[in-house]
Amino acid sequence: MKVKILAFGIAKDIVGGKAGEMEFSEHATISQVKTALSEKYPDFDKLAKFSIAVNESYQDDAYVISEGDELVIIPPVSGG
Amino acid sequence: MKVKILAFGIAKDIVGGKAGEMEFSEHATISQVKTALSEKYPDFDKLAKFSIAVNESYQDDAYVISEGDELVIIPPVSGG
Amino acid sequence: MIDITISSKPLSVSQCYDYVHDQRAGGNALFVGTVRDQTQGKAVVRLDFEAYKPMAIKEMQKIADTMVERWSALKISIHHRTGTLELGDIAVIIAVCTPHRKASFDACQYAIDTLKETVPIWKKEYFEDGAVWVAAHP
Amino acid sequence: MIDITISSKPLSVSQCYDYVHDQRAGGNALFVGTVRDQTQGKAVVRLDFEAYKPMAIKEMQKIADTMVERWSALKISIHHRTGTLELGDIAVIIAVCTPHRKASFDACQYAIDTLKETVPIWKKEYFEDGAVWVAAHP
Repeated sequence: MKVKILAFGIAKDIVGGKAGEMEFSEHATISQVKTALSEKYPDFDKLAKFSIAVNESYQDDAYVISEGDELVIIPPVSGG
Repeated sequence: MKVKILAFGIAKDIVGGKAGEMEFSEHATISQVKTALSEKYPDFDKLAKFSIAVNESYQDDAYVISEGDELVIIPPVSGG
Repeated sequence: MIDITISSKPLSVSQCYDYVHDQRAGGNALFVGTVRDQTQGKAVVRLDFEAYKPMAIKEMQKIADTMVERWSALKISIHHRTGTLELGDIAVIIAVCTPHRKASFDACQYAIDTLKETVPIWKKEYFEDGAVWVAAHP
Repeated sequence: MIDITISSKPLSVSQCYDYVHDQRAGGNALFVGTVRDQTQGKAVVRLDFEAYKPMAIKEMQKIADTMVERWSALKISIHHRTGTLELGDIAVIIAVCTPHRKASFDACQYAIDTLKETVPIWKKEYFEDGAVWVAAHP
Protein backbone atom coordinates (compact mmCIF):
# COMPACT_ATOMS: atom_id res chain seq x y z
CA MET A 1 0.00 0.00 0.00
CA LYS A 2 1.05 3.60 -0.60
CA VAL A 3 1.39 5.73 2.53
CA LYS A 4 1.77 9.50 2.79
CA ILE A 5 4.87 10.67 4.67
CA LEU A 6 5.62 14.15 6.00
CA ALA A 7 9.09 15.22 7.06
CA PHE A 8 10.23 18.11 9.29
CA GLY A 9 13.51 19.66 10.32
CA ILE A 10 16.56 17.76 9.16
CA ALA A 11 14.34 14.89 7.96
CA LYS A 12 12.97 17.23 5.32
CA ASP A 13 16.51 17.86 4.11
CA ILE A 14 17.29 14.13 4.11
CA VAL A 15 14.27 13.04 2.05
CA GLY A 16 14.46 16.15 -0.11
CA GLY A 17 11.03 17.62 0.56
CA LYS A 18 8.29 18.09 3.07
CA ALA A 19 5.79 15.54 1.73
CA GLY A 20 6.15 12.26 -0.11
CA GLU A 21 4.76 8.77 -0.48
CA MET A 22 6.31 5.36 0.14
CA GLU A 23 5.16 1.84 -0.58
CA PHE A 24 4.78 -0.56 2.36
CA SER A 25 3.35 -4.08 2.72
CA GLU A 26 -0.02 -4.49 4.46
CA HIS A 27 0.33 -4.58 8.27
CA ALA A 28 3.78 -3.04 8.21
CA THR A 29 4.99 -1.91 11.63
CA ILE A 30 6.67 1.36 12.57
CA SER A 31 9.84 -0.67 13.03
CA GLN A 32 9.64 -1.76 9.38
CA VAL A 33 8.92 1.80 8.30
CA LYS A 34 12.04 3.03 10.07
CA THR A 35 14.18 0.28 8.53
CA ALA A 36 12.84 1.09 5.06
CA LEU A 37 13.58 4.79 5.58
CA SER A 38 17.13 4.08 6.76
CA GLU A 39 17.74 1.84 3.74
CA LYS A 40 16.45 4.39 1.26
CA TYR A 41 18.10 7.36 3.06
CA PRO A 42 21.23 6.23 4.94
CA ASP A 43 21.53 9.70 6.54
CA PHE A 44 18.77 8.74 8.98
CA ASP A 45 21.25 6.43 10.71
CA LYS A 46 23.46 9.45 11.44
CA LEU A 47 20.75 11.13 13.52
CA ALA A 48 20.77 10.99 17.33
CA LYS A 49 17.38 9.25 16.87
CA PHE A 50 14.18 9.64 14.94
CA SER A 51 10.59 8.80 15.74
CA ILE A 52 7.48 8.27 13.69
CA ALA A 53 4.19 9.91 14.49
CA VAL A 54 0.95 8.59 13.08
CA ASN A 55 -2.07 10.84 12.96
CA GLU A 56 -0.40 13.43 15.18
CA SER A 57 0.75 11.07 17.96
CA TYR A 58 4.03 9.31 18.63
CA GLN A 59 3.77 5.58 17.97
CA ASP A 60 6.19 2.90 19.10
CA ASP A 61 7.96 0.31 16.97
CA ALA A 62 5.23 -2.32 17.28
CA TYR A 63 2.44 -0.08 15.97
CA VAL A 64 0.85 -1.42 12.75
CA ILE A 65 0.13 1.17 10.10
CA SER A 66 -2.99 1.21 7.96
CA GLU A 67 -3.92 2.59 4.59
CA GLY A 68 -4.81 6.26 4.94
CA ASP A 69 -2.47 6.86 7.90
CA GLU A 70 -0.34 9.97 7.73
CA LEU A 71 3.18 9.13 8.84
CA VAL A 72 5.39 11.94 10.06
CA ILE A 73 9.13 11.64 10.49
CA ILE A 74 10.16 13.34 13.74
CA PRO A 75 13.91 13.91 14.03
CA PRO A 76 15.27 15.03 17.44
CA VAL A 77 13.15 17.99 18.55
CA SER A 78 14.78 21.23 19.66
CA GLY A 79 12.05 23.68 20.54
CA GLY A 80 12.11 26.07 23.47
CA MET B 1 22.88 55.39 78.04
CA LYS B 2 19.76 56.26 76.06
CA VAL B 3 19.35 54.37 72.79
CA LYS B 4 16.92 55.06 69.98
CA ILE B 5 14.64 52.15 69.09
CA LEU B 6 12.50 51.74 65.99
CA ALA B 7 9.70 49.19 65.76
CA PHE B 8 7.94 47.70 62.71
CA GLY B 9 4.98 45.42 62.09
CA ILE B 10 3.51 43.89 65.20
CA ALA B 11 6.43 45.27 67.27
CA LYS B 12 5.10 48.75 66.57
CA ASP B 13 1.72 47.70 68.01
CA ILE B 14 3.39 46.13 71.07
CA VAL B 15 5.51 49.14 72.02
CA GLY B 16 2.77 51.57 71.00
CA GLY B 17 4.61 53.54 68.34
CA LYS B 18 7.18 53.47 65.62
CA ALA B 19 10.02 55.22 67.44
CA GLY B 20 11.10 55.42 71.07
CA GLU B 21 14.04 55.47 73.43
CA MET B 22 15.19 53.07 76.13
CA GLU B 23 17.87 53.27 78.81
CA PHE B 24 20.59 50.59 78.77
CA SER B 25 23.85 50.15 80.69
CA GLU B 26 27.13 50.74 78.85
CA HIS B 27 28.28 47.70 76.87
CA ALA B 28 24.82 46.11 76.93
CA THR B 29 24.47 43.19 74.54
CA ILE B 30 21.63 42.46 72.13
CA SER B 31 20.72 39.60 74.46
CA GLN B 32 20.23 42.11 77.30
CA VAL B 33 18.25 44.40 75.00
CA LYS B 34 15.88 41.56 74.14
CA THR B 35 15.45 40.61 77.79
CA ALA B 36 14.71 44.21 78.72
CA LEU B 37 12.17 44.49 75.93
CA SER B 38 10.42 41.27 77.00
CA GLU B 39 10.26 42.49 80.59
CA LYS B 40 8.83 45.85 79.67
CA TYR B 41 6.47 44.41 76.98
CA PRO B 42 5.53 40.79 77.82
CA ASP B 43 3.80 40.47 74.42
CA PHE B 44 7.22 40.04 72.78
CA ASP B 45 7.40 36.57 74.36
CA LYS B 46 4.26 35.59 72.44
CA LEU B 47 5.94 36.17 69.07
CA ALA B 48 7.34 33.30 67.02
CA LYS B 49 10.65 35.15 67.40
CA PHE B 50 12.08 38.63 67.15
CA SER B 51 15.46 39.93 66.10
CA ILE B 52 17.31 43.18 66.60
CA ALA B 53 18.99 45.04 63.80
CA VAL B 54 21.63 47.66 64.48
CA ASN B 55 22.43 50.23 61.84
CA GLU B 56 20.44 48.32 59.20
CA SER B 57 21.99 44.88 59.78
CA TYR B 58 20.89 41.88 61.80
CA GLN B 59 23.08 41.43 64.89
CA ASP B 60 23.33 38.36 67.07
CA ASP B 61 22.85 38.11 70.83
CA ALA B 62 26.52 38.73 71.68
CA TYR B 63 26.73 42.05 69.82
CA VAL B 64 27.57 44.98 72.12
CA ILE B 65 25.60 48.17 71.47
CA SER B 66 27.09 51.65 71.59
CA GLU B 67 25.78 55.13 72.18
CA GLY B 68 24.36 56.47 68.94
CA ASP B 69 23.32 53.04 67.58
CA GLU B 70 19.88 52.82 66.09
CA LEU B 71 18.22 49.61 67.28
CA VAL B 72 15.37 48.20 65.23
CA ILE B 73 13.00 45.55 66.49
CA ILE B 74 12.38 43.02 63.70
CA PRO B 75 9.41 40.74 64.38
CA PRO B 76 8.94 37.70 62.06
CA VAL B 77 9.10 39.04 58.50
CA SER B 78 6.36 38.19 56.00
CA GLY B 79 7.18 39.89 52.71
CA GLY B 80 6.72 38.36 49.28
CA MET C 1 -7.89 27.72 31.71
CA ILE C 2 -5.20 26.62 29.26
CA ASP C 3 -3.89 28.96 26.58
CA ILE C 4 -1.64 27.38 23.96
CA THR C 5 -0.35 29.30 20.98
CA ILE C 6 2.17 28.67 18.23
CA SER C 7 2.76 31.89 16.38
CA SER C 8 5.08 33.43 13.83
CA LYS C 9 4.56 36.84 15.50
CA PRO C 10 6.59 38.18 18.46
CA LEU C 11 5.56 36.77 21.85
CA SER C 12 4.53 38.93 24.81
CA VAL C 13 5.46 38.20 28.43
CA SER C 14 2.78 40.51 29.78
CA GLN C 15 0.11 38.82 27.64
CA CYS C 16 1.00 35.43 29.17
CA TYR C 17 1.15 36.88 32.68
CA ASP C 18 -2.20 38.61 32.24
CA TYR C 19 -3.75 35.33 31.11
CA VAL C 20 -2.62 33.33 34.16
CA HIS C 21 -3.15 36.10 36.70
CA ASP C 22 -5.81 34.90 39.17
CA GLN C 23 -6.99 35.95 42.63
CA ARG C 24 -7.08 32.30 43.73
CA ALA C 25 -3.33 32.02 43.12
CA GLY C 26 -0.46 33.20 45.27
CA GLY C 27 2.37 32.07 43.03
CA ASN C 28 3.01 32.74 39.36
CA ALA C 29 6.11 31.34 37.72
CA LEU C 30 7.20 32.27 34.23
CA PHE C 31 9.95 30.97 32.03
CA VAL C 32 11.03 32.99 29.01
CA GLY C 33 13.42 31.35 26.56
CA THR C 34 15.29 33.81 24.35
CA VAL C 35 17.75 33.56 21.48
CA ARG C 36 21.31 33.56 22.84
CA ASP C 37 24.09 35.28 20.94
CA GLN C 38 26.26 32.16 21.00
CA THR C 39 26.22 28.38 21.26
CA GLN C 40 29.25 26.77 22.85
CA GLY C 41 31.31 29.83 22.08
CA LYS C 42 30.25 30.13 18.43
CA ALA C 43 28.43 33.34 17.46
CA VAL C 44 24.80 32.81 16.44
CA VAL C 45 23.40 35.10 13.75
CA ARG C 46 19.73 34.10 13.85
CA LEU C 47 17.42 31.10 14.29
CA ASP C 48 14.63 29.42 12.41
CA PHE C 49 11.93 27.45 14.21
CA GLU C 50 9.81 24.97 12.29
CA ALA C 51 6.81 23.29 13.95
CA TYR C 52 4.59 20.35 13.09
CA LYS C 53 1.82 22.52 14.34
CA PRO C 54 -1.22 20.27 14.98
CA MET C 55 0.87 17.69 16.82
CA ALA C 56 2.91 20.34 18.66
CA ILE C 57 -0.33 21.83 20.00
CA LYS C 58 -1.46 18.35 21.15
CA GLU C 59 1.85 17.69 22.92
CA MET C 60 1.75 21.11 24.60
CA GLN C 61 -1.80 20.36 25.72
CA LYS C 62 -0.56 17.09 27.31
CA ILE C 63 2.09 19.05 29.20
CA ALA C 64 -0.53 21.51 30.45
CA ASP C 65 -2.85 18.66 31.51
CA THR C 66 -0.03 17.14 33.56
CA MET C 67 0.65 20.54 35.19
CA VAL C 68 -2.98 20.69 36.27
CA GLU C 69 -3.05 17.12 37.58
CA ARG C 70 0.30 17.04 39.32
CA TRP C 71 0.68 20.60 40.64
CA SER C 72 -2.93 21.86 40.78
CA ALA C 73 -2.08 24.56 38.26
CA LEU C 74 -5.02 26.93 37.95
CA LYS C 75 -4.11 28.62 34.67
CA ILE C 76 -1.42 27.91 32.13
CA SER C 77 -0.14 29.82 29.14
CA ILE C 78 2.34 28.24 26.72
CA HIS C 79 3.38 30.29 23.69
CA HIS C 80 5.97 29.17 21.15
CA ARG C 81 7.33 31.19 18.27
CA THR C 82 8.00 29.90 14.76
CA GLY C 83 9.82 31.33 11.76
CA THR C 84 12.93 33.49 11.81
CA LEU C 85 14.11 34.90 15.17
CA GLU C 86 16.84 37.45 15.78
CA LEU C 87 19.17 37.58 18.80
CA GLY C 88 17.25 38.32 22.00
CA ASP C 89 13.85 37.41 20.51
CA ILE C 90 11.56 35.29 22.65
CA ALA C 91 11.33 31.66 21.50
CA VAL C 92 9.01 30.37 24.20
CA ILE C 93 7.03 31.58 27.20
CA ILE C 94 5.57 29.35 29.88
CA ALA C 95 3.43 30.95 32.56
CA VAL C 96 1.59 29.12 35.32
CA CYS C 97 -0.19 30.02 38.51
CA THR C 98 -0.75 27.77 41.48
CA PRO C 99 -2.17 28.32 44.96
CA HIS C 100 1.30 28.05 46.53
CA ARG C 101 4.63 29.13 45.13
CA LYS C 102 6.75 25.97 45.23
CA ALA C 103 4.33 24.21 42.90
CA SER C 104 4.51 27.04 40.38
CA PHE C 105 8.27 26.62 39.99
CA ASP C 106 8.05 22.83 39.77
CA ALA C 107 5.24 22.93 37.20
CA CYS C 108 6.99 25.56 35.09
CA GLN C 109 10.27 23.69 35.08
CA TYR C 110 8.53 20.43 34.21
CA ALA C 111 6.83 22.20 31.30
CA ILE C 112 9.95 23.62 29.67
CA ASP C 113 11.96 20.42 30.27
CA THR C 114 9.23 18.29 28.71
CA LEU C 115 8.55 20.72 25.85
CA LYS C 116 12.19 20.41 24.84
CA GLU C 117 11.87 16.61 24.77
CA THR C 118 8.50 15.93 23.22
CA VAL C 119 7.04 18.87 21.30
CA PRO C 120 7.71 18.57 17.55
CA ILE C 121 9.43 21.88 16.95
CA TRP C 122 12.85 22.18 15.37
CA LYS C 123 15.47 24.87 15.70
CA LYS C 124 17.98 25.69 12.98
CA GLU C 125 20.89 27.83 14.16
CA TYR C 126 22.58 30.10 11.64
CA PHE C 127 26.24 30.96 12.09
CA GLU C 128 28.49 33.14 9.94
CA ASP C 129 29.68 30.03 8.12
CA GLY C 130 26.60 27.83 7.87
CA ALA C 131 23.60 26.43 9.68
CA VAL C 132 22.73 23.33 11.72
CA TRP C 133 19.56 21.67 12.94
CA VAL C 134 20.07 21.70 16.71
CA ALA C 135 20.35 18.32 18.49
CA ALA C 136 19.89 16.36 15.25
CA HIS C 137 23.19 14.51 15.53
CA PRO C 138 24.74 12.74 18.52
CA MET D 1 23.03 44.73 36.47
CA ILE D 2 20.90 44.62 39.61
CA ASP D 3 17.63 46.52 39.84
CA ILE D 4 16.05 46.66 43.30
CA THR D 5 12.93 48.67 44.04
CA ILE D 6 10.54 49.02 46.94
CA SER D 7 7.54 51.00 45.80
CA SER D 8 4.06 51.95 46.91
CA LYS D 9 2.97 52.04 43.23
CA PRO D 10 1.74 49.02 41.23
CA LEU D 11 4.49 46.69 39.99
CA SER D 12 4.96 45.75 36.34
CA VAL D 13 5.98 42.29 35.12
CA SER D 14 7.00 43.56 31.70
CA GLN D 15 9.19 46.25 33.27
CA CYS D 16 11.11 43.58 35.22
CA TYR D 17 11.34 41.30 32.18
CA ASP D 18 12.58 44.16 30.00
CA TYR D 19 15.27 44.94 32.55
CA VAL D 20 16.71 41.41 32.67
CA HIS D 21 16.32 40.66 28.96
CA ASP D 22 19.80 40.06 27.54
CA GLN D 23 21.21 38.50 24.37
CA ARG D 24 23.83 36.66 26.41
CA ALA D 25 21.08 34.78 28.26
CA GLY D 26 19.04 31.80 27.16
CA GLY D 27 16.91 31.45 30.25
CA ASN D 28 14.78 34.00 32.07
CA ALA D 29 12.81 32.94 35.13
CA LEU D 30 10.25 35.18 36.79
CA PHE D 31 8.29 34.77 39.98
CA VAL D 32 5.27 36.97 40.57
CA GLY D 33 3.68 36.87 44.02
CA THR D 34 0.10 38.11 44.10
CA VAL D 35 -2.53 38.69 46.78
CA ARG D 36 -4.62 35.56 47.21
CA ASP D 37 -8.31 35.81 47.98
CA GLN D 38 -7.99 33.53 51.02
CA THR D 39 -5.62 32.26 53.67
CA GLN D 40 -6.29 28.78 54.99
CA GLY D 41 -9.90 29.03 53.87
CA LYS D 42 -10.56 32.46 55.37
CA ALA D 43 -11.50 35.23 52.92
CA VAL D 44 -8.92 37.99 52.64
CA VAL D 45 -10.21 41.51 51.99
CA ARG D 46 -6.91 43.34 51.42
CA LEU D 47 -3.30 43.52 52.62
CA ASP D 48 -0.92 46.09 53.99
CA PHE D 49 2.83 45.79 53.49
CA GLU D 50 5.17 47.74 55.72
CA ALA D 51 8.91 47.83 55.00
CA TYR D 52 11.97 48.93 56.93
CA LYS D 53 13.12 50.30 53.64
CA PRO D 54 16.89 50.98 53.92
CA MET D 55 17.55 47.60 55.51
CA ALA D 56 15.14 45.79 53.17
CA ILE D 57 17.06 47.17 50.17
CA LYS D 58 20.34 45.97 51.72
CA GLU D 59 18.97 42.48 52.33
CA MET D 60 17.56 42.30 48.78
CA GLN D 61 20.97 43.37 47.48
CA LYS D 62 22.57 40.48 49.43
CA ILE D 63 20.13 38.07 47.78
CA ALA D 64 20.99 39.44 44.34
CA ASP D 65 24.73 39.19 45.05
CA THR D 66 24.31 35.53 45.97
CA MET D 67 22.35 34.91 42.73
CA VAL D 68 25.26 36.34 40.75
CA GLU D 69 27.90 34.35 42.64
CA ARG D 70 26.12 31.04 42.86
CA TRP D 71 24.17 30.86 39.57
CA SER D 72 26.09 33.28 37.32
CA ALA D 73 22.99 35.45 37.06
CA LEU D 74 23.58 38.15 34.43
CA LYS D 75 20.79 40.54 35.39
CA ILE D 76 18.38 40.61 38.30
CA SER D 77 15.28 42.63 39.03
CA ILE D 78 13.60 42.48 42.46
CA HIS D 79 10.58 44.71 43.02
CA HIS D 80 8.50 44.72 46.20
CA ARG D 81 5.32 46.63 46.81
CA THR D 82 4.39 48.46 50.02
CA GLY D 83 1.19 50.03 51.29
CA THR D 84 -2.33 48.76 50.70
CA LEU D 85 -2.87 45.98 48.15
CA GLU D 86 -6.15 44.64 46.83
CA LEU D 87 -6.88 41.05 45.80
CA GLY D 88 -4.84 40.04 42.76
CA ASP D 89 -2.35 42.90 43.13
CA ILE D 90 1.31 42.06 42.69
CA ALA D 91 3.25 41.98 45.97
CA VAL D 92 6.64 40.97 44.59
CA ILE D 93 8.38 40.29 41.29
CA ILE D 94 11.69 38.53 40.91
CA ALA D 95 13.21 38.27 37.44
CA VAL D 96 16.57 36.78 36.59
CA CYS D 97 18.41 35.73 33.48
CA THR D 98 21.21 33.20 33.27
CA PRO D 99 23.11 31.63 30.37
CA HIS D 100 21.29 28.29 30.88
CA ARG D 101 17.76 27.67 32.00
CA LYS D 102 18.13 25.39 35.03
CA ALA D 103 20.15 28.06 36.85
CA SER D 104 17.45 30.66 36.25
CA PHE D 105 14.85 28.56 38.08
CA ASP D 106 17.20 27.75 40.95
CA ALA D 107 18.30 31.36 41.38
CA CYS D 108 14.72 32.67 41.22
CA GLN D 109 13.46 30.14 43.76
CA TYR D 110 16.38 30.88 46.10
CA ALA D 111 15.55 34.59 45.86
CA ILE D 112 11.88 34.34 46.80
CA ASP D 113 12.54 31.75 49.53
CA THR D 114 15.27 33.93 51.08
CA LEU D 115 13.32 37.16 50.68
CA LYS D 116 10.52 35.65 52.74
CA GLU D 117 12.99 34.77 55.51
CA THR D 118 15.31 37.74 55.75
CA VAL D 119 13.94 40.91 54.17
CA PRO D 120 12.35 43.21 56.78
CA ILE D 121 8.91 43.60 55.22
CA TRP D 122 5.72 42.81 57.08
CA LYS D 123 2.33 41.80 55.78
CA LYS D 124 -0.93 42.56 57.59
CA GLU D 125 -3.90 40.56 56.31
CA TYR D 126 -7.34 42.08 56.64
CA PHE D 127 -10.37 39.82 56.99
CA GLU D 128 -14.03 40.71 57.36
CA ASP D 129 -13.66 40.44 61.14
CA GLY D 130 -10.21 41.82 61.85
CA ALA D 131 -6.57 41.85 60.85
CA VAL D 132 -3.39 39.96 61.69
CA TRP D 133 0.33 40.46 61.15
CA VAL D 134 1.23 37.34 59.16
CA ALA D 135 3.66 34.86 60.75
CA ALA D 136 4.04 36.96 63.90
CA HIS D 137 2.85 34.23 66.25
CA PRO D 138 3.83 30.55 66.38
